[in-house]
Amino acid sequence: MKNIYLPHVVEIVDVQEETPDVKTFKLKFRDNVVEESFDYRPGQFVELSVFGEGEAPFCFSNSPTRRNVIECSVKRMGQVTEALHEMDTGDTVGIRGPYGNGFPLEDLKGKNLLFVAGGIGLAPLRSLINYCLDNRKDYKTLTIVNGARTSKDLMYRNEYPVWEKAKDTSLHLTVDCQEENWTCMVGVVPKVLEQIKPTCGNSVAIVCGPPIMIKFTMPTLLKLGFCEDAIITTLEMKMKCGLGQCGRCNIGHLYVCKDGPVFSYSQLKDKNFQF
Amino acid sequence: MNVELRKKAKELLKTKQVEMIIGYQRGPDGISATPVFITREEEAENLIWDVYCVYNLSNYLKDFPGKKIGIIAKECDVRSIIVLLQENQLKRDDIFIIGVECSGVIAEHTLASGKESPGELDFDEKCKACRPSTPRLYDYLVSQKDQKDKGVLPEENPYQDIRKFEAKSIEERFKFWQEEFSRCIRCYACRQICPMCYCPRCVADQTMPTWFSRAPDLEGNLAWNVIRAFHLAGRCIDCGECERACPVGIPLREVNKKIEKDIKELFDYEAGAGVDQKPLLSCFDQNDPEDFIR
Amino acid sequence: MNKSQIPDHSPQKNSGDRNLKAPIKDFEPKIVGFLCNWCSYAGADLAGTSRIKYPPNIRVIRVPCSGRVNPLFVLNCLMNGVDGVLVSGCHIGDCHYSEGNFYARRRFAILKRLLEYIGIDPRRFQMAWVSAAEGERWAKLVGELVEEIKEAGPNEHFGGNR
Amino acid sequence: MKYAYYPGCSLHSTAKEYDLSTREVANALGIELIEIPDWVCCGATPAHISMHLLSLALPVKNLLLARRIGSYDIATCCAACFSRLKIANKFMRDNPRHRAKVNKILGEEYQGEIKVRHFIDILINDFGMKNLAPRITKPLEGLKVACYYGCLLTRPSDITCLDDLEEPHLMDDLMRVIGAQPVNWPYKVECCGASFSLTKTEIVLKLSNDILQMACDQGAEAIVVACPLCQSNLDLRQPKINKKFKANFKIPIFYFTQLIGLSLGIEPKKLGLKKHIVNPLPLLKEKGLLG
Amino acid sequence: MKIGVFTCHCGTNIAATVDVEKVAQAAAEFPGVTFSTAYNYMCSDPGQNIVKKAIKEHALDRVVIASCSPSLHEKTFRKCVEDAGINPYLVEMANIREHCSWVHPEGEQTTAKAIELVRIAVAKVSRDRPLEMTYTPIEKKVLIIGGGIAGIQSAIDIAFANYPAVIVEREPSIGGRMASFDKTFPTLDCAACILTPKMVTVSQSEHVTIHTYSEIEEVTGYVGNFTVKIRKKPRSVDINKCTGCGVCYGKCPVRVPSEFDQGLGKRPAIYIPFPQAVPNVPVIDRESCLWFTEQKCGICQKVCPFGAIDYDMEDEIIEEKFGAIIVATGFQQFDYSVYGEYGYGKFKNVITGLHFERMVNSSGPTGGKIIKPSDGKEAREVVFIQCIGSRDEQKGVPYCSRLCCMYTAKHALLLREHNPDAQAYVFYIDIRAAGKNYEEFVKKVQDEYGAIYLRGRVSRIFEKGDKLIVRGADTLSGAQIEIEADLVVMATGLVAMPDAVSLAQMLHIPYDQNNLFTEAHPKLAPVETITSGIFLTGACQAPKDIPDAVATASAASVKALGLMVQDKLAREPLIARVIPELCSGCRACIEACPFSAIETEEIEDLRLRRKRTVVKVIEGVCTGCGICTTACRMSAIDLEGFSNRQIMEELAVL
Amino acid sequence: MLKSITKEDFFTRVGELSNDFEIIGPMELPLKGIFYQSILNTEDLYLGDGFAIEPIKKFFLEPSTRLLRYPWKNEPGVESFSPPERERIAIGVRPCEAKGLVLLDSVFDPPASSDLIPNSAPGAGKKSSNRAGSTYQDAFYTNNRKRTIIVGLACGRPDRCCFCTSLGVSPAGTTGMDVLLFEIEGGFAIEIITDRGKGIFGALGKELSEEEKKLLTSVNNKREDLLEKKIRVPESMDTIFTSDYWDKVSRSCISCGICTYLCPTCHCFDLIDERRIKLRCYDGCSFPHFTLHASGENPRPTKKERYRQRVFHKFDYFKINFGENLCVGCGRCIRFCPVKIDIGDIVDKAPLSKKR
Repeated sequence: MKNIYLPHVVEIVDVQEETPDVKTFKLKFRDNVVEESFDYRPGQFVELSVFGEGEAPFCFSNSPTRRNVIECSVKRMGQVTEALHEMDTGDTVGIRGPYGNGFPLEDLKGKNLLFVAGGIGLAPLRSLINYCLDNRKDYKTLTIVNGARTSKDLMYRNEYPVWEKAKDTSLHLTVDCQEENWTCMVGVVPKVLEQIKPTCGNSVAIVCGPPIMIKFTMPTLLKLGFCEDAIITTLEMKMKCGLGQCGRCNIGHLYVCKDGPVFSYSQLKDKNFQF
Repeated sequence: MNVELRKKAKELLKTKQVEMIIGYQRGPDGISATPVFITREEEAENLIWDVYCVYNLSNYLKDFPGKKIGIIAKECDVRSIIVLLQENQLKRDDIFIIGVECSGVIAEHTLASGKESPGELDFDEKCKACRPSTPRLYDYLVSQKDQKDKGVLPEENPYQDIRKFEAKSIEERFKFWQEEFSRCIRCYACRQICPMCYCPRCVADQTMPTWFSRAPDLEGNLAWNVIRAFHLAGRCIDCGECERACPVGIPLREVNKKIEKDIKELFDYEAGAGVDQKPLLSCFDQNDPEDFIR
Repeated sequence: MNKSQIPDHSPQKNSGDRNLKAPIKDFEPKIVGFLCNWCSYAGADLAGTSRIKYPPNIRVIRVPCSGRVNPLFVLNCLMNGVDGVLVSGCHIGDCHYSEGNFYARRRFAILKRLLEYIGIDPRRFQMAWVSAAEGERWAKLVGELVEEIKEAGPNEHFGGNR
Repeated sequence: MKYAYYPGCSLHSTAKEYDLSTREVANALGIELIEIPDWVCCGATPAHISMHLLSLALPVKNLLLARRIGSYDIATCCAACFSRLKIANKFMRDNPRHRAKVNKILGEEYQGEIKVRHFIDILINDFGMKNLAPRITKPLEGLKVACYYGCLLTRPSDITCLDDLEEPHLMDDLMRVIGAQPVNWPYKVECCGASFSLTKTEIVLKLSNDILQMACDQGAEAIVVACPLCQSNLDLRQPKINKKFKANFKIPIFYFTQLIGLSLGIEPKKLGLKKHIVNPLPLLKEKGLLG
Repeated sequence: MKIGVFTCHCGTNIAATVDVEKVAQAAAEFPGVTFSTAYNYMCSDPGQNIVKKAIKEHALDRVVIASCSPSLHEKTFRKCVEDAGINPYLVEMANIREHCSWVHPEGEQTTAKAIELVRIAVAKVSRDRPLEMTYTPIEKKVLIIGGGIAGIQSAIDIAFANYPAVIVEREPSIGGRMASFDKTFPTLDCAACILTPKMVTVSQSEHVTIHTYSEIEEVTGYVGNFTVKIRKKPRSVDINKCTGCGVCYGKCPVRVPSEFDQGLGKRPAIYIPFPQAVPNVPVIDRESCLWFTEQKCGICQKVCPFGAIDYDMEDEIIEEKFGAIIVATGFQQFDYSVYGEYGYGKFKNVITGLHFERMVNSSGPTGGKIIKPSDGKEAREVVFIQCIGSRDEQKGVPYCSRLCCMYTAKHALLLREHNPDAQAYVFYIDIRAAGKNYEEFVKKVQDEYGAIYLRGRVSRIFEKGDKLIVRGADTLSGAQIEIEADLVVMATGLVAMPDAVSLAQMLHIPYDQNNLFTEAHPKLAPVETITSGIFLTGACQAPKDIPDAVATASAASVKALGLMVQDKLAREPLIARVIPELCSGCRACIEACPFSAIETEEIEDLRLRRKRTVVKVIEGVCTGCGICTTACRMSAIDLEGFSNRQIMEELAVL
Repeated sequence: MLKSITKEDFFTRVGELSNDFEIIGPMELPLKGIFYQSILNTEDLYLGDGFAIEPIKKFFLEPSTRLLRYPWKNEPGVESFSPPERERIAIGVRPCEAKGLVLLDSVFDPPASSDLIPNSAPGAGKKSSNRAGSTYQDAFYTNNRKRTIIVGLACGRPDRCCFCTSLGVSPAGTTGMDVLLFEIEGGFAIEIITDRGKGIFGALGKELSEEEKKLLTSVNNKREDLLEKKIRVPESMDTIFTSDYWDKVSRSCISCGICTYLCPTCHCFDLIDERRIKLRCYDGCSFPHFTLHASGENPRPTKKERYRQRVFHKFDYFKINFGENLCVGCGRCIRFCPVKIDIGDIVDKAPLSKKR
């Protein structure tokens, strides 16, 4: 019988410093048989294990369409992330997954998509954005709102030009407070949303970021006319097993690691979830 | 006894001197007592005080930081409040201590044996060695006129059984503790019930670094029980709650009493002696014994 | 991908099955020494510069002061199969930080008696004062320590599931 | 104040007067001396030169005999016996190998627990100088004496631990108490030649001559000793010294017990004063101490 | 993580018993190690270049040097990796020389131990954190404890560099031992003539303040920021008013033995120790002054023309901040009364070197005549005995005091000068005359001044009449010698001051079993101590003659000036660090910290959403001892450089 | 069909079986209580009235299981520990614990074929009803279940904390057992349930005599009402999720791990990395750090949320996901709670009538 906790060994092929405390790791499978059979959807996550330190869940930050490597963006936070930040190319880590339900791609087809990202929240959304760009015809307009505390904390800066030039895709960057030579918008994401006033007809908002941001963005979106089912978010919870067995990541009877991490706002409201 | 207690509780709540009173109430089985948290006057009716009130309620004070709390406290509870004050975990004017004269409480495991009347039940171990029955610090004292005097005479030499155990050989001692500690399931009830264990994150839960194995094997259990006793050196006031709470019946008081005996002999230090007493391991004496140092 | 399945030791038994590290006869004890940087470590250096030979069983961990040695370190060593632990600092009154060894003395007086009470051989945890000028005494101390711990035998109670 | 008395060979032979005066003084002061029944020789110098084990077994034999009559402290007068017994005790206490060997030979277990005391130590520390002073009936006024301690009494100091090894003063104190006038002289612990007296007598003559000369120079009229060998070297050899060094010493050599006896009013005959080579009586008569 | 391991042969010091190549290969296998090599002398420049090149080539971010003790080269290698661009605190040293190759026999076990020591160092380096230096301001003032020649020379050098210096001297005047000397070897120039000008320059220099008749009460703080309490004992004479006219000590009825003259001469109760005293202000000795003992007399106050006498002066405590401290407390003579064979110190005509110095000194109590203290007659036969207390494990000190042979030769010369028909006998074991012109000087004393040198020990001295019989041996001729001497001079050795230990504990500097202060390194740092900022000069560190004392004084001044010229001092960042989430605010650490470097602070706890008191470390004051880390039950306070994770990682690979 | 056997024959049979099976059963440690142990000699087996402190769960979901061994930082290859193969017989298991194991099966050993698409269609909106079992089979737990034959023992004397009947478990229930023993005077009555049970005890004992059978059935009927404690478990407790009832009941809870570790159905665990070995150890939702994020956020910061989570997981969430309550009414959490919190009372007296 297969030991479901056994990770596949992957090698770090490239480390990119996005912001002072976030690094993006490109991981390549040692064994290409596993690589072939390993497919995932944007919004899913893996349990990345640093040998001898521990395991932590990280979402995919690149689109499955761009096959060759797996990318995960890691913010330096605790024991595992600190150990990861110490690593560089050539080191090996373990990867277990993919877990979680990922974004409901079929439901999103034929809709306008509003991506609302805060800080590290851009990682899972980038995977979805690039996926949409690769299947551009399936989706209507794309609006990307990406906020961060300071300009240094904006991630994937090299992707911004690509996103802006893409077909009817608009990118709005914002930082919390004004900085010198900062041209784009200033202000917290919910305020920025009110200024942009994205169209809510036939559109779905995908929100991802720290709990504080989601807590204030939800009412704004509702005010802008988005219905409860049309707002999706991915939850950042403490997930150890990823299999829905260790019992810690539940909201109500749903397990974030198995039934999530992507939930609609209606589901969360139903479960009295407070951010 | 209870009447005076309830009257005082009502008065305190009415005059808003305290926002809540922590006390005892009759338990669901009609005999044993369980903790109760009263915020309204009428609830004060079910406050009781008798030989079944075993718990050390000061453990709950850390859940209400900054609030004005009344607490019903017998001598051992008061000693733990003193240590908490000594370690800046409580502010004296936040706590209103309703001291109760205590003539010993029932050992809880005897309750399960079906005997009912207090007469037959024997007193808890900790009461045998406890000398004064009136608390050493209180704001209001509920005296104990009608209760018969304590049947329990304080032992003449309190650490008798510790010395008997020390006399055993090293193998015997290790075999005894190996059996006891291998039964530990690391449920940490001994830590959670102890008023002295208020650390935001106990060394047992820390992972940066992992101090000792968190799996319930012999190494982890022994390290846990030794460091728990060590971190109580000079702080444990022998309220006996840890031994009472342990589901697998490990004699935890033995370990604490051993340290209590040593620090009494070596440094003449007693836990909870006074609010301005310096912590044992944060001070030293020029001629501390050093016979064991080469 | 994963290597041959190695047999599992189910947890109930795992604290029981100890593989004795070496037959008692030629048992080479492993001793950990926490040496205070200013006196004992310098004393050990002096033993080096004066080429005084002593058995190689001791592993030295440098700490700024004997007051820095946390009982958790000692417990960690004993629980992971180390046969002997030594904490060595400056003589009373000589401490570079003036009070470090006072605290260490009081702390380890309690720990030593507690470990003995639990049934751990007192020879396995020892304390000493070695000053920067006592190279020879350090070498003699290590020699005696190794003999005593050879007598005490390997620490086979713990460290089985390494 | 009971002691197991160990006289030693010389006190039964050449130094009889030392034994007599000691007994007299003892019972005059109420100190009970029970002679150890069939005691053996302590081995003195010959034993410890020839065989170490012998030099231990002999004194331990005496200690065992003393233990049999009740473990009182042992009182001894001769410096050689005193130091041999003390050294034996030290070995039996500190040296397990020797202890085992000696115990095997003697067939009895002995750990060196019996205390060995010199008579001076008993007089001063047990009896006490303040009790002795009132007992003095005839103080030896005007008698200038040089107290000669010899080598074995104070050395090796960590074993005998009787007095300061360079500047001993116990006998001087005793003399002062009994009224005599101890002279301050530098040869208190100078060697008199000891057992060379038999093998190389001229060494003894030279050394003893220096001692006598120094005593005269410092104005001493007599020399007080506490060791039979010193007494014989200074007293017996005096005529030969006079002849060899053309001196005419006529310095009586007393045992401190004899002078104490005199001061307690015991008549000279009982103190063996007649047995000396240099007759002490003229000096005493001159000083009016014989009356 | 890319760790580089560099193993050192250290010539044959390590390579002799440890298979260095095997260690280097084994190190390559350790986790995280990407580069491992060995070289003959890691600490040499080529060795350090290898490290720098490897760092660049292999993009190493942490380095382990397996060589000697960190106390020797930790700073060197920190500097080396800093130049190569890595944070200096990502370096660890494995001591495979002093703790392994030098102390274990050649063989498999020694190499295995070396490998294990390297594995421990690699484990520790994997948990190192990059740290930045912390900077603290420096107080631009130097404290000099002791006003002897060493102290004076230090003060002069520091004043010369225009930095303020403060001399604290226990005696009423500076000048120390040298002030009591007559001539100095080997040049025989008069001690007072070469000392007094220096004392005057020091007293007149505006950079130097002198506190005489005062002692150090308490020293706290650390290099650059020492706070020192100085207790000025009451002089009972107001320094500003007194002009040094001398009327008072002329009229004082009291005569007590003068300490300065070693008890040979007498002095009044209000006195100046010697004529050229600086400050030239008398002091009242309160034990012998009638005013204080019996509330009588008070003449000096009446006669003083300037009203400078003030009986009710009290102890005065001055607190000053200093950047560096120079210890120049000097020596004292060995107390020869422990020797019974020399009369336990009771013979009047047996004196010590300093007594003789006072006697032969023309301004001394005997006006230069060498007399027998017992009867004052001229001494003709004088015996000098060497090595009194020195080179004697039983009752004295094990070391040789270096300069007794020289001052005895000088005394023998002066004896013959003052009294042509006097004869000097010198009992010696070995003549130690290693300085410049020293041997020639001794040769001259033997040839021209007829001193008889007898190689042998004196077994006994005793009085005979008014003569002293000195009985000794002459091992060269094999004869036993007895000399009837008028005077015996003991060449007593130099030992530490009686209160040296309490001063060392106050300054937290180590001292050896002879209570002499221990230098940081006998060869490489003879004037420094391991406590940075405290320097040693003069005989308090080891017996020294005047040339050495002056040399070490200048060396210590240079070291102190090295601190003064910097405006801020980089301090090791190895200090404590608090993790607020773990802290319960119980303040056990504050009680335990010897330097009170921890204080409380209010923080907003986001998890419990309320204000909470936790603790904070005051960076400048923390010395990095780590006592707080074990006083804290929650391990909420950790020590950089020796953190819990580092040590636990070391224990994990044991 | 029921067979009876004398105590001696039963023990000799167990002796024979112990050669090729590992025997697990309750053992009484004087003064300490009864513990399931690996029995070496059969006399230690205690088949009396009392029941073990720790449930038999600890032999299936071990307090600490070694999952895999890591290479040290850079060495290649991760080795998985292989679960032990030795066959075992668990004797003296109480019906409540056996039912507990069945409940755990649905978590750790879900039937492979169930339609377990992740329940995620956001648009669904309505409460998802399909079984949201996990698609992952735990190798260690499943192996333990496969290699162990369960020999149950009917409850003779339940104490005042037991309330298994309110949860559909009978003191003589057979769910999850291979053989069930009834204590009759002089020996046991054996009821073979599965062929595995038949394999070991099939050829044993003689037919039950008539009046023994009558006596046994009468005793069995009375077993049910031996239990004094009866509680009513509400269908769904969703309505009182936000009421401050939970604050009141959880106030005296000290957040220790007794109720979770001793519960035959609680299965929350933690994955711990210690020195190159990944361990699965027990964890409890009552501990504050159970849901603490690395960022310091904690979705269940106080005792109220944590105790509510424990109750809801047992009586609400598990029912939604697996259709049954995750509680077998064994009463251990009531018996051993240091502050006497009674989950039975709490669920029974939950103020459901309040409108949401």
